[in-house]
Amino acid sequence: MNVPAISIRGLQKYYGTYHALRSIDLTVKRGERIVVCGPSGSGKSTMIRCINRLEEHDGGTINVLGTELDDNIGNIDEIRREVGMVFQHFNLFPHMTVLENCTLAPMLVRKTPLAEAEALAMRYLEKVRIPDQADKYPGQLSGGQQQRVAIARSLCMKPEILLFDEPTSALDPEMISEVLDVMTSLASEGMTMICVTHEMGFARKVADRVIFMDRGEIVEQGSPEEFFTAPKTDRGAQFLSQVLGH
Amino acid sequence: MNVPAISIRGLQKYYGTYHALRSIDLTVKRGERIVVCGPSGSGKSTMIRCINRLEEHDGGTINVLGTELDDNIGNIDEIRREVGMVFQHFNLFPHMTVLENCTLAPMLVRKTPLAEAEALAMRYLEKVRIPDQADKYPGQLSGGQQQRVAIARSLCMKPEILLFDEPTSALDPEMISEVLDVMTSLASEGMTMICVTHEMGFARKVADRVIFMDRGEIVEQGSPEEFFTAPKTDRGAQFLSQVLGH
Amino acid sequence: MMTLLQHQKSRNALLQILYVGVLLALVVTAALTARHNLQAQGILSGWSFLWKSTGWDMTFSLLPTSSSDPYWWFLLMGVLNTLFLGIIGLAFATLVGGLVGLARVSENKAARLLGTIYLEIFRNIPLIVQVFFWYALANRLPSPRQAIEAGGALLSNRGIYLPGLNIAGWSVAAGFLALAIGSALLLWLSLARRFRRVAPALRRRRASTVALVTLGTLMVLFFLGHAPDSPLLTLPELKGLNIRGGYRIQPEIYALAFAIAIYGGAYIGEIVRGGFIAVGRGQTEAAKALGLSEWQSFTRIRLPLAVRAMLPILTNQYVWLIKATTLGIVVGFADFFMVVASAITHSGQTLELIGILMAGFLIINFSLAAVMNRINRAIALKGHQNRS
Amino acid sequence: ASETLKTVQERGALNCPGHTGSYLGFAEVDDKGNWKGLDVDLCRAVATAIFGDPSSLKIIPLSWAQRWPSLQSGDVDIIIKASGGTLSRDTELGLQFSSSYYLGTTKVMAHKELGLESLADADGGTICIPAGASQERQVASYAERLGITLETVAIEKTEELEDAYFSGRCDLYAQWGPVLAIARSISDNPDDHVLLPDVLAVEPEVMIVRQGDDEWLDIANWTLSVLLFAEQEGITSENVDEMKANPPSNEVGKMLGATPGMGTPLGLSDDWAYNVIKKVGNYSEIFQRSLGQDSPYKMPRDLTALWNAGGVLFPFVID
Amino acid sequence: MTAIDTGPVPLGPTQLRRLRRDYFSSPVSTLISVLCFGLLLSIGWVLFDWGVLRATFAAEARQPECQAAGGACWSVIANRWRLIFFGLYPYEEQWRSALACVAVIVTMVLSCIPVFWTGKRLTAVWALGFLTFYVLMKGGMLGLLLVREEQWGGLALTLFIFVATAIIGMPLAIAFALLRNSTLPWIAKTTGAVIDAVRSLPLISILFTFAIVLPFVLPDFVLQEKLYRVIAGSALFFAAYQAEIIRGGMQGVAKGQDEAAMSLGIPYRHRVARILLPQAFRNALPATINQFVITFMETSLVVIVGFFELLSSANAAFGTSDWTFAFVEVYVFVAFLYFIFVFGLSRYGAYLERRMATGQR
Ligand SMILES: Nc1ncnc2c1ncn2[C@@H]1O[C@H](COP(=O)(O)OP(=O)(O)OP(=O)(O)O)[C@@H](O)[C@H]1O
Ligand SMILES: Nc1ncnc2c1ncn2[C@@H]1O[C@H](COP(=O)(O)OP(=O)(O)OP(=O)(O)O)[C@@H](O)[C@H]1O
Ligand SMILES: [Mg+2]
Ligand SMILES: [Mg+2]
Repeated sequence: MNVPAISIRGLQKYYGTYHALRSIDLTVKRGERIVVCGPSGSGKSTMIRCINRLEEHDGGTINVLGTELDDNIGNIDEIRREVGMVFQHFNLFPHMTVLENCTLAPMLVRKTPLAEAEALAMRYLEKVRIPDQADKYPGQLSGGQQQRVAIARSLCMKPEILLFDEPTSALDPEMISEVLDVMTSLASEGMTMICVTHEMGFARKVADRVIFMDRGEIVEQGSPEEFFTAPKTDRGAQFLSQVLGH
Repeated sequence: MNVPAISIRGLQKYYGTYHALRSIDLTVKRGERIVVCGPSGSGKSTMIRCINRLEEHDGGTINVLGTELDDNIGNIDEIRREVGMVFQHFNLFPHMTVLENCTLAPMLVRKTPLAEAEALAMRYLEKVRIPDQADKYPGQLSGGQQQRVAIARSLCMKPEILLFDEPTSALDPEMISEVLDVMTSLASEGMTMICVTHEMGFARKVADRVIFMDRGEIVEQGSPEEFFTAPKTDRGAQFLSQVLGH
Repeated sequence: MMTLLQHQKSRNALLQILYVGVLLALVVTAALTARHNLQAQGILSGWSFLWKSTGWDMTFSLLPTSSSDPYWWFLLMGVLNTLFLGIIGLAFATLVGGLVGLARVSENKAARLLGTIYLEIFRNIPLIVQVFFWYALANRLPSPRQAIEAGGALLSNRGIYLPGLNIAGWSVAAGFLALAIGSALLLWLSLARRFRRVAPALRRRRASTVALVTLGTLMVLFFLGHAPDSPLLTLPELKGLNIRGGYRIQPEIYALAFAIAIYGGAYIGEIVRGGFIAVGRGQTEAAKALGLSEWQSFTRIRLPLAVRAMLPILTNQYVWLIKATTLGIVVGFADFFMVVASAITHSGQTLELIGILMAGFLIINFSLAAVMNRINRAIALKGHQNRS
Repeated sequence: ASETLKTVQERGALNCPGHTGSYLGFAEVDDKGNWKGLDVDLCRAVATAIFGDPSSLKIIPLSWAQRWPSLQSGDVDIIIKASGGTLSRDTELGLQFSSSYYLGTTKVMAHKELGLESLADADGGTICIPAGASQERQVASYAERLGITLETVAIEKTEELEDAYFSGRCDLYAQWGPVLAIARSISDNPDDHVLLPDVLAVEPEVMIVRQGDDEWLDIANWTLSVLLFAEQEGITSENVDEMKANPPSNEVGKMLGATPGMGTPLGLSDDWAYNVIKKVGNYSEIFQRSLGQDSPYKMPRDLTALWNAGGVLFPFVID
Repeated sequence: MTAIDTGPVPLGPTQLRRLRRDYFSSPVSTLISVLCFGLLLSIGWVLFDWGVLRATFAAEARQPECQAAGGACWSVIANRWRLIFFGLYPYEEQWRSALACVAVIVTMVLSCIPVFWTGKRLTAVWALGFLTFYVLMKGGMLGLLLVREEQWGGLALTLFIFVATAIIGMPLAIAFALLRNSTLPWIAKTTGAVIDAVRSLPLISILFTFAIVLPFVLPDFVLQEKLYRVIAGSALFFAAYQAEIIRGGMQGVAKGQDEAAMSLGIPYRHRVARILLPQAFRNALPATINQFVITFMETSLVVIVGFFELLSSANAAFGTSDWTFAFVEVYVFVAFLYFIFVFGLSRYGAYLERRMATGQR
C-alpha cells in the first residue's frame, strides 16, 4: 500500500507542434486530495486526461496504482477501471435512464449482476442526494442534478482515484453549491481526488495540496493556506489576484 | 401638433389564454422620454411591441401620431416608418455592412437616393461615434458597437418616436455605458422615447416619467424622483429593493 | 373594395380563398379538358378496364398470374413487386451503407480510403447507368449448362439458384410469417424499455425460448407442407433447357437490387457517417473513462446514439430508394411503374392508370414515412438535449 | 378538309415518331446524327406529300410505351413505328389504320446448341419478348395453345432485350420477323441461332392515325399507294422527271401531276406524288436502302414484295 | 515502451509511429488494411488491364480486331463520339452545340465563385449563359441556321434540361418555400400538401405524366413542345425538394431579423428579397449544391420518356450493326462523363461546407 496512487515523471505532450505539457512531475499519495488551478490553456485538462489515457502522452512515464501506462491495452483497461472521471459537461448517456447510466459500467466491466448493480447505484444516488430521479432521463434533469449523476456514475465503479475536470464550470451558481457539497462529502471519506477547479472556497476547505499550472508546467504547489495567502511565484500571485478579484 | 405622440386606451393582449396585457392606458406627449420597468414577464416588451404592431392587440385602441393602429395595412406601414425600434439583441443584418444596414430602409422605404442615404447614414454613425466602422460587417464589431449601429439604423429613418427594448441587457458591463451615453445624448435632443430598461441611473438622468409594470398592468407611474425615492405601491417598493440591491 | 383590400383580416381571407380557388380551378379545368379531349377521340374512359383480362403475362410476380387475369390483379402484383424489391433494396442498401459509413469513420486509414473511393464512384454516377451496367454483367454469367456451382447454389445467367425446401407454397408463406413474428418478438424483447430492468440471464432465457418455439413452429409447418414421399431438400440441377428445383433469384431482380444497394449504400454511408460524427466526443470519452471496451462503447453508446441522429434523414433516403424501384422498367422487372406503363400501352387508359400510379406511390411512401416517424418518436431522446 | 392536315400545315412540319436509341433497319441514327430506316423514310414520304420537302419533318423520339398516348394527345400526327393493326387498338384505343406497308410474322429464334425443332420442345424455357408490344400477347396465347409454359423476360428497349438474348439470359427470342432476322444477321455468329418454324402471328404493319379524321388517313393511304404504284410502273427517283415529261400511261401521268386531279381532293398540291418519288424514291428504293441489298442487313423482300413478284403488297388504282 | 526518455524535448509522433497508428494499430486493423489495399489493387489492376493494356484505340478497328485484343474497344468512342456529345444535331452545325456546352459550363463555374453570390449577379450570369446557350443551339437568328429542339441531343441536351430545370425550378422553389411558410394557414397547408405529394412521387412518374398526360388535360395552346413539358415536370420536382431546403435555411434565420426589418417599415417583398432570402440561401448552400448534383444525375431519366440526351445518344451510339457488341465501353464512357460533372460539383459542395464550418467557429 505504499505505492503512490499516481506518479508522473517527465510527462511530455504535444498537439501537433504545440507543446502542451512540458516535463510534468507529480506524485499523488493514496487518499490525497489535490486541486489543480491555473489560467485557461495552461494544460490542466490535458494533464488529467493523460492520467486515464484519454490522451496519449509523448514522453515520460505515468504510473497509476503501480501499473505503468503504455501501449499495452490491457493495462489501460485495468487502469480506467480504477480511475473515475467527472467531466465539465457531464457526458451522461442521453438514451439511458439515470439508473442505467449508473449500472452500465459495473455490469459490463465488473460483471456485477443486475440486482446488485442497481442496489449499488441507488446507494450512490442517495449519496449524491437524488435517489428519486433514478428513472428519469438525463435530458429531464437540471445541470446540477446531471453533474451529480455523473459523479454517482463514476462512483459506481468504485474507483480508487477520482478525477474532476472543472465539474462546476458548466453550472448555474445555485447548482454549483449542490455539487460542491457532494464533492466535499466525498473528500471527507478519504477518496483520492484530483480536481481541476477555480472554486477557491472548495480548495481551501478540502484540498491537501494546491497545484498551480501555467503554460504546460507546474509552476507552484503547496498547501492551500500557503498558496492562497503567500504564493511563492509572481505568476501565482497575479493569477490569484484575478480570480479572487472577480 | 397637440395630438399626443402615443395614446393607448384599454389595451388588451392575450397569448392563447394567457392574459399578457390587462387594460393598459398610456399617453405619451411629443418629446416625452419614458422609462418602463418591472419584473420579468410583466409585459413590458409586449407593450412596446404592440406600439409598432410587431404584436397584434386584442382589445382597446392604440393611436400613434394621430393614426389609429387597426387592421388597415396602410396605417401600419405608415406608423412603422415613423416609429423606430432598437432591440435587445440588435438584430443587425449580418450579410450587409454597417453602412448598408443603415441605408437599406431609407432607400427602400423613403426612396432616398444612394448618395444622400449614405451621407445621412454617416451623419448618424458619427452621432453614435462609430463612423470608422462603416464598412465592416456586424459580425466584426463588439456588442456595444453593434447596438450603436442598431440605434443609428433606426435614426436613419428619422422616426418621430424611438422604442428601446432593454437595449443594454445583452451587453458586457464596459459596453453598457457606451450605449447609454449615446441614448442620453439622443434624449437631450428632444426625441420622443420609450425605453424598457433596468438601468436606474439612466432613468434618473433622462426620464420624464417612469412606468412600473407588473403582471400585465401599469401599477405605478411618476417622475423618477418620486418613483425611486418614494414608490407609492408595495409592489414597486419591493421591486426597487431587488433591483438596487443587485 | 379598396378598403376591404386595405383591411388585414379581409385581405388575408381573400388571399387564401384566391389561392385555393385558383388551384382548384386549375384542377377542374384540367379534368374538364381531359374529358372533352377523350370524348372527341372516342377513347373509352372509366374504370371498367380494371376487370378485363390483360392478355399478356407478367415477367415476375410473387403470387401466380396468367394472361387471363384482370388488370387490377396485375396492378396489385406490381405494387407487391415494388414493395418486395424495395424491402430487399433497402435492407441491402442499409447494410452496405452501414459498412461504408463505418469504414469512413474508422480509425484505420486504409478503410477510410476504401470507403471514400467507393462513395465517390458510386454516388456520382446516375443510378440508371449503374442499373444498365449491372444487368449487362448479370447477363454475362455462364448459361445454365455451364453454371458456376458454389455449395449447392448455382450461378448462371438465368439467375442465382439456391437449394430449397421441397414444400408447399402455403407452408413457406406461413413459415415466413412465423419467422417474422419470432424475430419481431426477439427484437422487442431486446429493445423495449419495459424489459430493460430484467436481469440479463432471464432475458437470455426468454430469448432462447422464443427462438426455440419459432424453430419448432417452422419444423412443424415444413413437415405439414411437405409431400410425404419426396425428398425434403431440393438442389437446383439442370433439366431440359433450364435449371429446376431450389429457389431462384432472377437477374432482373438481383441486378436491380444490387444497383439500388450499391447506389443507396453510398448515400446511406454518408448518413451513417454523419450520425456517428453527431455523437459527441464526450460520450465516447465518458464510456472510455468508465472502462468500457471499444466494442462495448460502440454497441451500447455510439451506435444507439448514432442511430437516433440518423433516423430522420434516413427516412427521406428510404422514401427515395423506394422510388428508385421504378427503374425496373429499364431491365424489365415488373415493378408497379412498369406494370402501369405496359397497361397503358395495352389498354390505352392513360389517365386512369397514371392516377392509380400516383395514388399507389403516395400511399406507399406516406405509410413508410409514418412508420419511420413512429420508430423515431419511440426512440427519441427524452428531455432537452442542450448539452452534448 | 382534314383537321390534322391543317394543324400540320400550320406547324410547318409533320411530327413522326422516331426511336429512343435505335430500331435497326426501321429507325436508326447514322454517324452524323441523321435518322434512317424504313419507318423514317415512310415518314419522309408523307411529309413530302404534304410539303413537297422531306425535311419538313420532326422526328420525335418515342419509346414503345409512349406511342399511343403520344398519338392520342397530338404529340405526333401519325405513328409509323413497326406497329401492327389489332382489334383492341382499333376499338379500345380509338385508332385508325392505313393499309399495310409491311407484312411481318412474329417468329422465334433460339440458340442452336439447345437443339430445338420447334417451340413445342421449349417447355420451361425462357423467352425474351419486347415489353409493351403485341408480341407480349401473341406469345402468351401461342404458348397456351401449345400447352407449354414459358418464362418471359420483357424489356422495352430493343438493345437491352437483344443483349439479354444473345448473352444467354433467354433461350428464345420472340420478335417481329424482320427485327429478328436483322438481329441474327449482325450477331457475333449467326449460325449459332436458328429461327424456329413456328409462326406465332402474322402482323400487318400499318400507319396509324387518330380516329375521326378520314381525310388524314387518306393521305397516309395514298402516299403508300403511290410508292407501290411507282414501283409497279418502274418509276424511280432517277427516271421520274423523264416519266413526267413523257408519261407512258394516263395513270402515270395523273399520278405525277402531268394531268391535274391528283392533289386537290386530298387537299394537297397536284405534284405531290412526283415530289415523293423524286425526293424519297419508290417503295423498292426505300426498302433496299433500309433493309435490303443496299443495307448491311441484306433482307429479301419475301411477303413484302409486290403482288406480281410473289408478295402481298399492292397499290390502289389511280384513275 | 513509451518510456522514451525525457531528454531534451522529443519530437512529436514520428512518421513511422503515425503509419503504425493509421494502418496497423491492432491485429484487426492490420487485417483490414491488408484486405482494403488488396481489394483496391486487384480491382484497379483488372480495370487497368481491360481499359488500357489490352484495349483497342484505333478508329479503324472493328469487332474482330477488338475481340482479338481482348480488352476494351475504345474504337467505338473514336467513331461515335460526336453522336454521344451532340446527338441528332446537324453534323455541320455541331460546333454550335459544342460552344453552347462550353457556355453552360462557364456559367456553372462562374456561379461557383463567391464574387457572383448576389441575387442580381447570379441571375445575370445564369440568364446570360442560358441565353447564349439557347441562341447558339436554336439559331434562326444572327445568321445561324434554325435547329429545332427535337434535333438537339447528347450532352448539350442534358445540360439544357439541367440548366432549364434549375432556372425555372429555383424561383418556383422560393415561391413554394415562402408560401409554405406563410402565416395564412390555408395557403401554407395547401402548398405543404402539394410539396409533400410531389416529393413522394418518383421522378419518372412525374416525367411520364408531363410527357404523356399533360397534353390531354391542357388546352392546345400551351406547352406544345414535349421537351418543355418534360422540363416543366423536372422543374416541379426540383422545386419541391429545393423548397424544403430553402425552408430549412429560413428556419436558421433569427426571427428578430424580420422584426427589425418590419420595425424599419420595410415592406414584405423587400424583407423577403433583401433580408430573409440572402441569409436563408447562405444557410442552405451545401444542401443546395447537393440537390444540384442529384438533379444533374436525374436528367438521365428522361431517356424513359424518349429524349435523345446523353444516355439515349449513348444507346444510339452502339445501336448500329457495327457496334452493338461495344455497349460496355459506351456506358463506361458516359458514366465517366457524368462522373466528371458530378464529382466536380460535389467536391465544390464539400469545400463550401468546410468553408462555412470554419466561418462559424
Ligand atoms: N486536441 C487538441 N489539439 C490541439 N491543441 C489542443 C487540443 N486540446 C488542447 N489543446 C491546446 O492545449 C493547450 C492546453 O489545453 P487544456 O485544455 O489542457 O487547457 P486547460 O488548462 O484545461 O484550459 P481551460 O481552463 O480553458 O480548460 C491549450 O492551448 C489548447 O489550445
Ligand atoms: N409569443 C408568446 N407566446 C406566449 N406567451 C408569450 C409570448 N411572448 C410573451 N409571452 C408571455 O407574456 C408575458 C409578458 O412577456 P414580455 O416579453 O412582455 O415580458 P417582459 O416584461 O418583457 O419580460 P422580460 O423582462 O423578461 O423581457 C410573459 O409571461 C411571457 O411568457
Ligand atoms: Mg480544461
Ligand atoms: Mg422583454
